[in-house]
Amino acid sequence: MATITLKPFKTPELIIECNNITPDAFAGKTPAEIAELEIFEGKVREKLGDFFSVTGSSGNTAAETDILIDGDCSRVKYLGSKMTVGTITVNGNADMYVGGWMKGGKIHVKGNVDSFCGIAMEGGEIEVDGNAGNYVGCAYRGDWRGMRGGTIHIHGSAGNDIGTFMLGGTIIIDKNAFIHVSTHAEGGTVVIKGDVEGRVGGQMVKGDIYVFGNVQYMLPGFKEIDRVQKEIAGESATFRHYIGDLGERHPKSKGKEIYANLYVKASA
Amino acid sequence: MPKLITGVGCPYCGSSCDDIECLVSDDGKKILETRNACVIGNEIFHHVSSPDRPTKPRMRQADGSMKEVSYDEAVDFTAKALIKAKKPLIYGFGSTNCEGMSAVARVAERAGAVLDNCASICHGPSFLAIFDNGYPSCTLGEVKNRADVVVFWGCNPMHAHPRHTSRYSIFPRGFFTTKGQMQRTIISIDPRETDTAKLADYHFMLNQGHDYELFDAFRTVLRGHDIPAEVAGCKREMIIEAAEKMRNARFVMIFFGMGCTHTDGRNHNVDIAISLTRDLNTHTKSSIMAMRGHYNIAGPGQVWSWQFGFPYCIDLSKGTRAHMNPGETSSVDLAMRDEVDCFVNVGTDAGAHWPIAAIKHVKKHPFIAVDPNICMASEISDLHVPVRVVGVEEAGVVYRMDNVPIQFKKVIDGPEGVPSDEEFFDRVYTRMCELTQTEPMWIPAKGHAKASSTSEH
Amino acid sequence: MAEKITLNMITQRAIEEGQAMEKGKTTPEYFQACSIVEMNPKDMKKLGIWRNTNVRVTSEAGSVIVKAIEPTQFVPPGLAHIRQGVWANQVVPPRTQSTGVPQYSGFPVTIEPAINERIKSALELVQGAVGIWKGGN
Amino acid sequence: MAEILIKNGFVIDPSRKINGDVMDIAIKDDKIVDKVGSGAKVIDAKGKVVMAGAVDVHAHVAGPKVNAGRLMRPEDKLFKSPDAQEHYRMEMGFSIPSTFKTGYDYARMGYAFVMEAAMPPLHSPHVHEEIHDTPIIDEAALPVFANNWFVMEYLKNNEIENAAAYVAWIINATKGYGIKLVNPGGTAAWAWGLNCLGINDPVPYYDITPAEIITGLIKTNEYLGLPHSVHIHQNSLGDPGNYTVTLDSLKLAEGVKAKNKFGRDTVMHSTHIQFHSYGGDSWANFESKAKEVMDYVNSQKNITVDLGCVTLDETTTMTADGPFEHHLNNLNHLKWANVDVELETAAGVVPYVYDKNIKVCGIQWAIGLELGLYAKDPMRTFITTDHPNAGPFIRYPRIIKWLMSQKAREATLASFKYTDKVIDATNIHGIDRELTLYEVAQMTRNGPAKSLGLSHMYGGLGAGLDANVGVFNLDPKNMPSDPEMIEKALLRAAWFIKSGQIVVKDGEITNHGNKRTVWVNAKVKENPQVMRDINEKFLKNYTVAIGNYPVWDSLAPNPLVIDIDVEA
Repeated sequence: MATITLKPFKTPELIIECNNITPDAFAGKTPAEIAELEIFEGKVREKLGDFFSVTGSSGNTAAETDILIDGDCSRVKYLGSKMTVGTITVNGNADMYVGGWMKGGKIHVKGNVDSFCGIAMEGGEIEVDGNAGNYVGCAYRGDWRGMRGGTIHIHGSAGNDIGTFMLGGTIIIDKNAFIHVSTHAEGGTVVIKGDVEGRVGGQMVKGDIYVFGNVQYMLPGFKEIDRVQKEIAGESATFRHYIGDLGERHPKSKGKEIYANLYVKASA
Repeated sequence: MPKLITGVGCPYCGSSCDDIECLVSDDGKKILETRNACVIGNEIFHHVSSPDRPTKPRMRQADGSMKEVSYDEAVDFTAKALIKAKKPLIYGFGSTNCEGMSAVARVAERAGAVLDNCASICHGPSFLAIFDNGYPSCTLGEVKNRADVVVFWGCNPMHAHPRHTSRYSIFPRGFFTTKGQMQRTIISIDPRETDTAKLADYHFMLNQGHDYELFDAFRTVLRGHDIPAEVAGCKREMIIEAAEKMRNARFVMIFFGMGCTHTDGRNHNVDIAISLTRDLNTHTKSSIMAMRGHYNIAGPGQVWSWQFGFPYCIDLSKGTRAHMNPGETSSVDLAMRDEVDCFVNVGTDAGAHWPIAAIKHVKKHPFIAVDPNICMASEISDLHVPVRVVGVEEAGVVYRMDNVPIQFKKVIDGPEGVPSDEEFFDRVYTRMCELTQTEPMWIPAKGHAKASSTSEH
Repeated sequence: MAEKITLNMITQRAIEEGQAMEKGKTTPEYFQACSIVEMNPKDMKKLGIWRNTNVRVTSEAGSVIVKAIEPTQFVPPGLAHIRQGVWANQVVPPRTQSTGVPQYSGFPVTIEPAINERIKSALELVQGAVGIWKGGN
Repeated sequence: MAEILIKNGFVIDPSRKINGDVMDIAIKDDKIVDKVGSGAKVIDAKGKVVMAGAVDVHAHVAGPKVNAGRLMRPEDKLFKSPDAQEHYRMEMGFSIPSTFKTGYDYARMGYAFVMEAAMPPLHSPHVHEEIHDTPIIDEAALPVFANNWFVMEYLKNNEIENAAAYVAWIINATKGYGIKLVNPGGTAAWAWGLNCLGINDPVPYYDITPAEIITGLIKTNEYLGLPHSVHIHQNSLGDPGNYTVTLDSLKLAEGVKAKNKFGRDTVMHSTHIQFHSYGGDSWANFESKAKEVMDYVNSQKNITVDLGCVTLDETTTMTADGPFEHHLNNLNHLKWANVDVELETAAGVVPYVYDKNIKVCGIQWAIGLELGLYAKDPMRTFITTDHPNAGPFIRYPRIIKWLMSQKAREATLASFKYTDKVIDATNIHGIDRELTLYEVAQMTRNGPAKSLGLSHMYGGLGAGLDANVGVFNLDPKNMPSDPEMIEKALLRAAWFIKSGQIVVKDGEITNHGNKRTVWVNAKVKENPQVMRDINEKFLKNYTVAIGNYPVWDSLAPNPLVIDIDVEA
């Protein structure tokens, strides 16, 4: 394995779009070549090297390439988007689209991420030590094919629209979430360890949601059917088991309708 | 002899009434009388003749005062600002015609700008919902001729669209609705008892911000499931009764407004309303429609969709491909994130209608207002460019709230020397080409024979 | 009686606002139509004010002085309404839930009596906010 | 403008029965001429095929439902749009491209004329705004009539003269081209959530049947002597077993003679016939009835058809057949847009993925090609995809590849998940016919131009015709063994000259051309009753003023008007 280290030394006037910060784009390139990679600040084409110092070495293949960004990327979009393999570690915050359309590999952001983290993700792993903005693991606007695979783990809280149109994969939020969890989902698993304000599982066809804290406003389309013991995200607990969204269409399997499941941890 | 012009379009709300009659002075320069318009429309037709109306561009000077400049100087300033900025934002379009929107789109593509319209702070979430769930809708004539259950969800046409209820939705007698209001059941869903709610047979005074839950309840009931005794502050029995009314109707029409798009959940409130409409179509006929605010605010959604594939929030900065993702490429988000460095406000008053916090951000950079009138944006701008008033002094195509195109005629001549939005931005485009030494691209060919009052009578 | 009261704020259109806006945003009509907050008489009573009292409305985003009036269209207790426009937008939070649309409706505000404070004009508020207001206080 | 000489190409021009002869084509200004002077710009077409600009008889490229599709599908743009050519407008979208991309891509394939297949009259200014913004290609639009209140009322009473006066008024007001029928009566029924699946189903409320509407509009069309025949999308589109409805509708044209001065000898154009040639009675036993349908079409000289071939792409379906889109939406559960248009028509839009791992999609693909291969008269069978319904128009070269190469067909068939089941339900596997370039030119140029009554301007290379000439990197004497080369050559013309201007060179746009809007100006004798009816409906039932309804001239700034004068 080889590590390329990027150190931000200049804050952009606007926000820079760096589709090229991926092991796929860096593999087999020298630091000097990497510094030449194109980025955008608005309509202005600039180079990665205009904002980051590039040191270390990349692997021959993306799988052998680790990227360390040693500093703040609050004004850097598209970190690790579309990456297929390798790793990216950010010692700081990152802006929008972290791991968007990601197919494999691992991204670890030690600060916070802004919205659209893991949008339309297909595989791989995203770990965020801080908080996430809105639309974690969502679909692109209009697409009915949202997150299909992989894992997103947010150690802090997240905003609204978690797992919208989700089809597969897992999203874990260690703290709280705001509104709209797994809206329109047809698969996948979302785990909220803290509280959610409401709109959990609206228009949901299939898939699973676990809430360890409180759901302040339950949707009328979810009905409690039983209590179950489940182990999820490393914790075992008794959950109140709801099915829904009863207002939404549901596919049938062997003559029986399949519903989405919402598990809310039963208070002791 | 003063001349009566009929079939005039009203440049105010999304009802885009085109039955206004204007009595115009001999010289064709002043509107003496207006008939059929609501109080707001009436005000527009009369305001154009106001002596206070600016007729010259004004540029802010070093001492903070505004000084009149020529249109050539205004064109030059705008062209240079757009070229210099890394990511200009061109926003507005609440009150211009499609010809103007098209002209600005060409400028924006040339400038690598973000092109956005005031749906961004209004019915933008409706677009997001349409992206995700579609839009089973109809033209307003279908409502007039067929609808027997009409739902007003988070909208108050008695105030925002004053003639909507009389022309289209509650009172008119249509082909299959010969008894007018007597034949229609009106349902209002609003946390206030608005003047529209007062006209309703059912008023759901829901807890503000809980529309989504109430929609979910309607859907759940329609699928034959039970719901809690109270949802969003509304009683189960009333929900079931209204759901039955909808199920048994011949034609259910759902109108929705800012009550859905301005509150928590935004697009999802509209999205689930669309799902409810889809559900109702398995039982009967049902349509849904956004109560668009301005007479041609559906226009940019149409023009830019055929030009770029997106109705709003269009980031053209890459020059090769357009990108859209509201939340990122939407005006207020761009402003709050300091992601744009030049602001051109066309035919909408961001100064009055944006949260003041967002205005403070865009005001850090060059700020240009193109608007016929003195408004908040013009009074904080670095350059204010007055233009002709569409629908009164300038003809053009506009799209009504149901996306029906209406050809608005011109009623009187505009003030001398004042260009239309289209003319101004075509000059900006030409100037940008001169400054960058590139060939102007004039497609498509321009038509010059727009209908005006003179050809009508 | 409370010193301040927390209400849920919404901002919406009104025909008075529409008509006045078309007349001009610097006109007395616009000032009269929009520099107001509509609240339920029960909430006024809680706050110990009469109708037509100036109040300070404060949100996470800012603060503005407006005149409290009885609702022209019924507003239930707990809810407050400022008509769309310059005064409302002094307090509307710019957060958009990543949709582009600010939180125009459904945000908490505190309302407190401000009997001796002056309601600023539209121009003063907007030009003042961006540091170019040249008039007096 | 100037003179151009296209030298030494293999010319294929069925209008003059020229099949691959090495010839020069001379152009002066915007017309083809016999010869030009020595100063003419010379284009060396040696070793390349030269054909007239192509004519698309049926595509959805402009108007409210096309734009509803664009608007509601941002995902049709993301990662699917090419980079703009420098100094040209952006080209956004795959299945429903922007107007700029539409014009550019048609030109790159050597198309000179495209018919927008369904214009709701109330939305005609919108259609013309989009046509206006579509560069290079000439376009016309067909207003829809078969669910219109006036039409149903007049035809119910068998008042052909009144129907004709009304149709003429609408064609003039909308700057339209002819008479389009979409799901006759069925779309009117949809206004109440219903449909008409057979041609004898009564239309709710209107006391008329689809058969009566079809027959009446054929009569109306020939009464007016319009350049094009009626253009029909039949009832029961997309349903298993619908081929009987198709045959029933086609039979309504039997014995009817064309009456017009445009050289058209057909009275019915049956569009996207692939969607109407289905057997079986469910998706489980769904099968091809292409042979049955085409046998009938072959035997009836007064009918033309276009194929509507499935291209196996993710696309966007859109049609004035409102109830069909609702039905489709109940099958795939994706987003659904609908627009019911007061007094006139409706439309629906639903995204659709033609997945080659799904049996039904494979069968649909086979049916479209079988129809083309069973066609005995290429002058009456035209290549389309019902863009974007069965696939985007940029797949025309791929359809041609499949029609010209059994090898290409078999390769695609073999790539299916359910190859055997598709073979069982179709005849494609046994068909060894391979179309020639001459036949392709008939199906894409000469034939459609004749059906549209436009062969005096388009579809051929004779002197006096419009100077629309495509040059492609194909040698008809020595066709490539790799069928992919056919698709490649036809997707990007080596040269395309439109109205005498070079608009494409080496597959790239070089000029914005001189796009025209083609419309018919039908003069009929004054009909006070019809005018009274129109005025009354505008007062009582429409929501727009009659004075604001006719499309302004400024929206079609470069018109090509075809005048017809109906003698009373």
